Amino acid sequence: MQAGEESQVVEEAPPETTKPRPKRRGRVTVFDNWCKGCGLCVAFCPRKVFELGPEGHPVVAHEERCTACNWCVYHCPDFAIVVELVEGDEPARKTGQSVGGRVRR
Amino acid sequence: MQAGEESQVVEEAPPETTKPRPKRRGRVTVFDNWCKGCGLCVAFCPRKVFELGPEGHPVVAHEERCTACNWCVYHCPDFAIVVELVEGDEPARKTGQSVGGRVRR
Amino acid sequence: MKKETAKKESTRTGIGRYEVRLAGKGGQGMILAGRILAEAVALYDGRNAVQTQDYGPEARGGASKSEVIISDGEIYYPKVMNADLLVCMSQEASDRYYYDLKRDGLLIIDSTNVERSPTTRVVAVPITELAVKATGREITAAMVALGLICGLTKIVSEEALEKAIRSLVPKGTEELNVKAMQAGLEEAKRLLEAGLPVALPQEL
Amino acid sequence: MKKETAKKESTRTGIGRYEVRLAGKGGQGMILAGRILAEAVALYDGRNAVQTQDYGPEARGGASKSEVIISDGEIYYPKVMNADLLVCMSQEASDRYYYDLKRDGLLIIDSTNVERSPTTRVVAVPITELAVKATGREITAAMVALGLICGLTKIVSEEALEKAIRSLVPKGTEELNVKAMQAGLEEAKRLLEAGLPVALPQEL
Amino acid sequence: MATQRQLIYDYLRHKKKFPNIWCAGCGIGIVMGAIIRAVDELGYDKNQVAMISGIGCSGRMPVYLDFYTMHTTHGRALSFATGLKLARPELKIIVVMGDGDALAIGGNHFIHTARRNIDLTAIVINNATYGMTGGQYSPTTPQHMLATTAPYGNIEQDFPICELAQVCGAAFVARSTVYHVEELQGYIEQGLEKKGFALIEAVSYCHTTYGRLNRLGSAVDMMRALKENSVTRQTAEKLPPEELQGKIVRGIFVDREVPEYTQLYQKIIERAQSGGKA
Amino acid sequence: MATQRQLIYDYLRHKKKFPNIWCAGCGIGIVMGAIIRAVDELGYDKNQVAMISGIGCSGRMPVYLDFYTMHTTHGRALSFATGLKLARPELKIIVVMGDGDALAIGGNHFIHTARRNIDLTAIVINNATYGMTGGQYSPTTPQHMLATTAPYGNIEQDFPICELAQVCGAAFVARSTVYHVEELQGYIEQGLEKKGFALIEAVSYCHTTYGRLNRLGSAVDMMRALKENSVTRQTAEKLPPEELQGKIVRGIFVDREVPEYTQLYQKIIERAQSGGKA
Amino acid sequence: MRTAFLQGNEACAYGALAAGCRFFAGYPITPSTTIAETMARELPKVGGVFIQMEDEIASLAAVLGASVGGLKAMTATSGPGFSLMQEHIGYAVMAEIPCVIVDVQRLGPSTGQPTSPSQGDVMQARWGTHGDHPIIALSPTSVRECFDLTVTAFNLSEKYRTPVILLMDAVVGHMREKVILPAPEELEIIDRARPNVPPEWYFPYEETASDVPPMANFGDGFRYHITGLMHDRAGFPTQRLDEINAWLTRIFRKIDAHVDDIAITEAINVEHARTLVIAYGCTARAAKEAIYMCRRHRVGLLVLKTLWPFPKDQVLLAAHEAQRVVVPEMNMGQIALEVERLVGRSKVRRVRRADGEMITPQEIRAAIEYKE
Amino acid sequence: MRTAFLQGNEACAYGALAAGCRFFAGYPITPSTTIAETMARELPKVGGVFIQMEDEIASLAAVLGASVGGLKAMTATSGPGFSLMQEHIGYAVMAEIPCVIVDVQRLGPSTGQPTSPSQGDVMQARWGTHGDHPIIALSPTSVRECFDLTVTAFNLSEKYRTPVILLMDAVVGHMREKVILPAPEELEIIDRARPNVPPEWYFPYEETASDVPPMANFGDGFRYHITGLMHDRAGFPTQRLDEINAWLTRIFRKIDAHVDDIAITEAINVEHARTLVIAYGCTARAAKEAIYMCRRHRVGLLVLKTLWPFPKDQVLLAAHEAQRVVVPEMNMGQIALEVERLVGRSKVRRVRRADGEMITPQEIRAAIEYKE
Ligand SMILES: Cc1ncc(C[n+]2csc(CCOP(=O)(O)OP(=O)(O)O)c2C)c(N)n1
Ligand SMILES: Cc1ncc(C[n+]2csc(CCOP(=O)(O)OP(=O)(O)O)c2C)c(N)n1
Ligand code: SF4
Ligand code: SF4
Ligand code: SF4
Ligand code: SF4
Ligand code: SF4
Ligand code: SF4
Ligand SMILES: [Mg+2]
Ligand SMILES: [Mg+2]
Repeated sequence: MQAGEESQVVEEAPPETTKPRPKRRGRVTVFDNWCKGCGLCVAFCPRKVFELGPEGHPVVAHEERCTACNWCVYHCPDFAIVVELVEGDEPARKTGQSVGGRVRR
Repeated sequence: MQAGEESQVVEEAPPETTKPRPKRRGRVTVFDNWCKGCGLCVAFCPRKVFELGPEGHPVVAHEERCTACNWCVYHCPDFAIVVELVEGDEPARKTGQSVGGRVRR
Repeated sequence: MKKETAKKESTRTGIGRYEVRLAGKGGQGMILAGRILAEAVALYDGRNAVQTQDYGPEARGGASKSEVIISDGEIYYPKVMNADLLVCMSQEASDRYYYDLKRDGLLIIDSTNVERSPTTRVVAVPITELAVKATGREITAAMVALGLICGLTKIVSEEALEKAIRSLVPKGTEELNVKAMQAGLEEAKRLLEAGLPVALPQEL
Repeated sequence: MKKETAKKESTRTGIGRYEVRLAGKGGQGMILAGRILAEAVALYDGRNAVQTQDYGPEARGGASKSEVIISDGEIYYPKVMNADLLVCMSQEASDRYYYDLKRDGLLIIDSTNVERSPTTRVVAVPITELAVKATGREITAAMVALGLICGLTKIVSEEALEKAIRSLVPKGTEELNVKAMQAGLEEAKRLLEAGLPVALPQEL
Repeated sequence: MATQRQLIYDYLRHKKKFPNIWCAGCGIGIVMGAIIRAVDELGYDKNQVAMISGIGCSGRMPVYLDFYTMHTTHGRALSFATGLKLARPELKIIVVMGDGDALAIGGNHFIHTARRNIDLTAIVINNATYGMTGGQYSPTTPQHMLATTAPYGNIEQDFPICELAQVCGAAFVARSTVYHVEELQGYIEQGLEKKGFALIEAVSYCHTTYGRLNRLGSAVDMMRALKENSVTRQTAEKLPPEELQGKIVRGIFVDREVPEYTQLYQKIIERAQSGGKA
Repeated sequence: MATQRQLIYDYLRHKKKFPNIWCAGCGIGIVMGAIIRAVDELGYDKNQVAMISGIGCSGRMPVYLDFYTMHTTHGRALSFATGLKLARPELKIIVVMGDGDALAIGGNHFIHTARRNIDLTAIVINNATYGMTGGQYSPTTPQHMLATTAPYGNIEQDFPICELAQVCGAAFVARSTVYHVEELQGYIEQGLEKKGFALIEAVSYCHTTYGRLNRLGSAVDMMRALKENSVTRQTAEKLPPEELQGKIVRGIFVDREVPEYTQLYQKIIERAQSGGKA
Repeated sequence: MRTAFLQGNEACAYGALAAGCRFFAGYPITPSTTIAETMARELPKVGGVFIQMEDEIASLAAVLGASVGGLKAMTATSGPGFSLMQEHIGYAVMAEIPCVIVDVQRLGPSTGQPTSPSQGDVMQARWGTHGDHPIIALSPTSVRECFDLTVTAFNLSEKYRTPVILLMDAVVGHMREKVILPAPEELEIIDRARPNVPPEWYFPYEETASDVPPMANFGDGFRYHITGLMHDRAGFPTQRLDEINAWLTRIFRKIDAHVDDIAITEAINVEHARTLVIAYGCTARAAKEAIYMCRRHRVGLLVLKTLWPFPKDQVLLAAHEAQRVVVPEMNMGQIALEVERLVGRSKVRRVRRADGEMITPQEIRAAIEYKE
Repeated sequence: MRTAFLQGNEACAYGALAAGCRFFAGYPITPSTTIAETMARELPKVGGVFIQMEDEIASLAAVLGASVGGLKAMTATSGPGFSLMQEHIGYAVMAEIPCVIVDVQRLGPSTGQPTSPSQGDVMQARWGTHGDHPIIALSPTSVRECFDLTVTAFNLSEKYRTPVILLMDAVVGHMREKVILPAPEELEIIDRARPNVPPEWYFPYEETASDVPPMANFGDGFRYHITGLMHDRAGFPTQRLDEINAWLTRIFRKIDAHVDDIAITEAINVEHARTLVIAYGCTARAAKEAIYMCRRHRVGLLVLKTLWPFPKDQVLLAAHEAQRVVVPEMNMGQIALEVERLVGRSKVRRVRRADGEMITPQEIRAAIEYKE
């Protein structure tokens, strides 16, 4: 990238936070050391699960909304997202919780 | 060509010698030094003007039948045939008449 | 020692040779920064300058470095032999290039990105942080670094540097980048007032 | 002189070297003829033989020649230096290759195609005509030439030649080609009886 | 289907080679994901799969995958693959190429390999530019667009990749985009299962060179464009030509039975060995 | 129209280069005749015409013709011609190639030159084999036929030359045979007059290599086969597919207006010189 | 005169334009691409034509076609592309078509290290195409020389009707330097000799006093034949040995007899040098630095700007009194082979490096000062 | 043992089959075509594969692909095709893929004279591809040697994991000679070393005692990476100088340290020879004839069957007492350049001819007997 280039992460329409908690739910993990901060997951997650973190990396801000649709998993060019199906009604984890220091959620 | 190769000059159906003398008539010249004796003219001339000569080259045997259709001129791969339109009722030349020793008619 | 070098070199060209290396990761703008520095010196300060660069495979990615040799005489070898000035914008760059800094050369590191410094004789400045503060754009860190270099070493004049920046950054981003450079200049001023851990070149 | 050569060569290998060149136009079968001659000598007469060839541009057209070196010893140089036997099937070949025939070498020309002979010390045979007479096919002229060579020079045995012809001509044309060879052999007999203009090799 | 974690563990050379060299947001990595899921879905053994690539950003893919992998020369991946396939007909061979790789310097091998209908699965990652060398125009750059070597706009027509493969004789031809990655994965699966030459055009983008030069925005913007500017074949057939202008038509274009090359050659071997006509 | 005598005198390097090197009865000479008559018919000045060829029997044609003539390397004639055309847009350039030349080694230049739609008249003399090197199979050899390198029969599909040119973007595409030489001449004339890339496939034969190997008889026999096995597009459209099998379809396949390359480039020059966007 | 801060690649492109180049065909490849990009932008401004071809083979073909049409023409590439161009380099030699081929050398073999410099294609420039042929190859050491030697390359190419190879390297190609470019009127520009006879009398491959027959452009009324086959003076294929030998002799003589005109070298302190350094390209800059470092050792430097034909006389002269000849190269020793032939193997000390890094002045200095 | 009357090209094909070659990809070109034609007929009989590719570039690519799949593989071409193969020769060197490339030399440059023989590609075989690399090239003098050296070429290629070039010429290629072919059991056939470690431990480019790491075939369970980029011992791209230098050093060492094993020469009367003739290929036959012609002159002959790596020691040994070294070649002097480097320029007398005709024994004799 050259100096002055604009990094245009376009925001999608606001997430439908009012929807009921999804039946099929996902546990979302972002591997920060592979993630390059392209913003695809942030922009396209249909449930707006991610938010842009301070260093340009996505943060799993609303895991509770995740339907485990796998859009982010299939489209992350860097294999930096894992979404696991949540069994039963295990609660969603808190935003930004760190796993092992290198993984950001 | 290898020894034993068969040179298959296929004869066409017999020429229609009974047809009346054509209105449009050609004077046919074969340049022997360019002709390679492929037999295309002999085989395809619709009026069977040519006959195969003793050395494998075509001989203009029946110039009187020539309609100056130019088939032979356009198809001789060696530019060895010239057909000139005969004006009026100049008679056809005799078969095999030699012109300048290098041209066979 | 800078003086010494100058003397030694002056037997050849009458004027010294000053070697700068700017190192970082691909995308940090180090190559453009080198070009700006060199062009400022060569076209607007009237000195000679040669700029070279290295990057990763093909045109993108990986480590990237830019070198600028400045002299008033002819420049033969176009690469750094022993750097007078080394600017490192990444940990890798710092680890890798420190070894051929002159014993009394100047090392500037971007403390936003470099955690472990190879030496204590270093000017550690949170360059990227300053850039974000000044312009909101990480990518302008390279301009902050140029401002720092200008302010600390005086190997390039402020005016020349600004001209070069304006002529080389993408149209429409001139002000942004100049602002970043100025942030660097100011930080340099602050540092100089505070006193630096290594000697700076007194003349060129 | 053949003897002389043989003696000179014999200091090397004990046995002589006999050089044959068959020359004509592309399509006259000279290359196949050379191959037949060489293979007859090498595989069925138990001698050594090397056969080489030259033709026009790429694989077709133009002048074409085939050379066969026959010896009981090792054959080093695979090409004709001074031909012991030269067979010319075209005017061009005759004009071009006559010059490196040995002084007492044997020249056979196809008088059907060669009008001007480069010398009078020549065996002129209407080879193509004989071929057409014997088989109705011009292309068998090469076999007539082989028959002639066999009959006149004895450098190859009749049996070997026939075997080689049978194994190398296209399937289905064996008889035709052998017939042509025999026509050549007969013509040779006739000529030998009539007496030849040049000395023939007496031994090999 | 295996979980993503397992896929990463199973198919990626994850310990050594990551993060990958591609620019943030580049679609090439997305195609790579589709490939490993396709292979996994079909249950192939890794010891049965080879990946061959040419030179370009897309050509860098094999290094990351735990198959037999070969990064060849610019444009010639299909020819290397042809040799490997003939030596090892039992292998599933995936050939990954960029648009320049496959169709500029490699165009001849592309049309001939399709013509031979040899059992390879060729994936052309079409980003309409030479990404690796910095954004020159490629044989798929649309007319009028800018490139570093077309500073006044490109004046060349672009190749219709799928039609080309079809005319040459490929057995399977399909197109999808990195946005429609599941569809893409499906086509890759079908291509892998097809006995014969399968060509899958994976439409991607290069935001750092071509995108920047033409002011098409970030990876996110270009990804969105793929979503918005593409239609299925079915829809396309109903659209008037004006509306189809500039649209990416997705779908399967060819799926036919054509005798496959290595199988035909096997018959030659059988014939030769039983003393058949030589 | 000029008489044959005059044509020979005007267009052939008759004093030096004849008789030509082709085998007795080879169709290449017939195509050459069609070309000179086409040029003559259109009234072009010889100083306006260049002929470029590749390597092969057909590649030998330029030596006989009194134009600007260039016998280049195997497969690359179109690329040489592209350079010449850009340097000399005013020239009428005829590119003569064999099927191997144009479509085997030269296949890439073929598709790209068509894609660029640069104003050249390309004539592919298709004899379904490599004549010059002695009868190996070519990309247009039909399946199952014999060749010196296909002693057990050819197993490759053949290229549909005209369809290929069409898909790539040529402005004019037509096919005829050396039997239908007047038709062929007409297509060549149309090609020469077309502003853009014109491709004319001239179906010929090679009786001395391919013909002999496949027992197809003499030049006369193979010429007759062209007559008997070809149909016009019009007729073809009416025939059931089975009957079309193995038939040569003659006719014009494409004749369309596509912006031509040198003209488009001229606009770039004008734009650049008037200080347009670089 | 114009002061600028330019990349070597850009200077090469500007040099081409100054020399009258009006056609460029190429295919992108690191580290040569900026030459193409500069030409794409600049050529139309002067009415010239830029085209990006489908590969390097087609690129050089198009260049040759354009040259035959009368335009000065150039292509630029790097190792892999240069390998692909070899067949057409031979065609250009055979058909005597002027053109300039730039090879910005990167580390090989094969894909190697695309962004790393090298001098590994020196022997390839001489011998890369099949069959015997002479060739001219030049190698610049600075941005300014990228400009100058490109002009020279065009001049030699036009003067001798031959392809000329400009062997740059990724260092000089990507290096930026302050340069003062000469004004057009300061440059000597040579154009190919045109025939001054009527078309009927024209023989494109005639023996002439200069050994370089005039060249007519296609389109100018001289309808002649060009072929890659051995040909006679009219350009028609021949198999006659006398004609083949006449061509072969002339083609070598036109270069060999003019080595003095073609061979450009720069000699520094070579008189009475006990140690002679011979260097070229970017390595010459390290060598210059090195000889100044060890002045007192009677060290001379011969910089070769022309690599082929090899400047034999200049090397022999410079090495006259030398006990040792140091040849630093960014390859495993290529020009060193030529030097060894001339001065004897025992005298030559190679400094070689083929890992993509420049040779340093210190390494050369060590070789100069090394005691056997 | 089998007595046959064969063409050199056929013998080459039979040699390949005997060596275990099971894959041939090629593109026809005079005068090499009969090799392809023979392979097309014979390969399927032994379960091998013949394919005619769309050009020479694809041909060598397919050969390399097949070799990676575990088949011994070969291609054959002539000058123009050999020029086109240069990029992939470099790839084979870089990726260490065994293969045999036959170049039946014809008169060049360019299309030249397709049916005329030549020895014009000798230097091209050494230097034709870009970047520094070692190479092996062999050159047969007879039909029997076409067979034998093809077997050797495969053996060396497998043993050293390297492309081997067989430089034939149109004379030996098209010449027919009586040959007695060895029975299969008489032949020593070498196959590439296979890894004897589990796949997880396998490093395809590891440093080994022999400098030649074992090679696993694709398909055999060793999933490794091959690239034309500079790579580490695992085959992955690297930019580390230590790894690049390790590779570079090994790749040269594996050839250079085994010149004794690779260099094949035949010495005739070389002890105490005052005049030494050095020849190869078909010219060696003329040379043999010539030295027997002038026996009394203390003339020796060294026939080079291996051209690259150059048999330096053998040449130095044979030339030890020689006052004059005569080097006849069907080119303008290529191997003569190497000889000059070794024995000094003044001693070498070239006999050169590049018009498509063989050099005659008389011409060589004249050079032997020439009084300066
Ligand atoms: C013979 C050769 N020519 C040129 C190059 C330079 N080169 C490397 S990648 C590339 C083009 C890449 O474009 P594409 O194939 O579309 O792949 P992308 O990078 O867009 O994925 C080029 C021209 C090369 N490596 N080799
Ligand atoms: C690079 C290169 N490869 C191969 C050849 C050999 N060659 C000459 S002509 C030819 C093929 C000729 O076939 P085609 O183009 O169909 O022309 P035809 O002779 O049939 O008219 C070949 C392979 C060559 N001259 N150059
Ligand atoms: S898509 Fe992947 S790489 Fe991009 S921001 Fe999200 S996690 Fe990071
Ligand atoms: S799986 Fe779907 S809903 Fe969940 S985070 Fe990913 S894209 Fe959003
Ligand atoms: S067509 Fe022409 S070449 Fe053939 S036989 Fe008739 S005149 Fe002769
Ligand atoms: S012009 Fe027609 S009728 Fe007359 S000879 Fe020729 S083919 Fe026969
Ligand atoms: S340059 Fe383009 S294609 Fe290459 S990695 Fe970056 S975005 Fe992807
Ligand atoms: S070989 Fe075939 S194509 Fe060539 S001239 Fe003869 S008949 Fe024509
Ligand atoms: Mg691309
Ligand atoms: Mg053909």
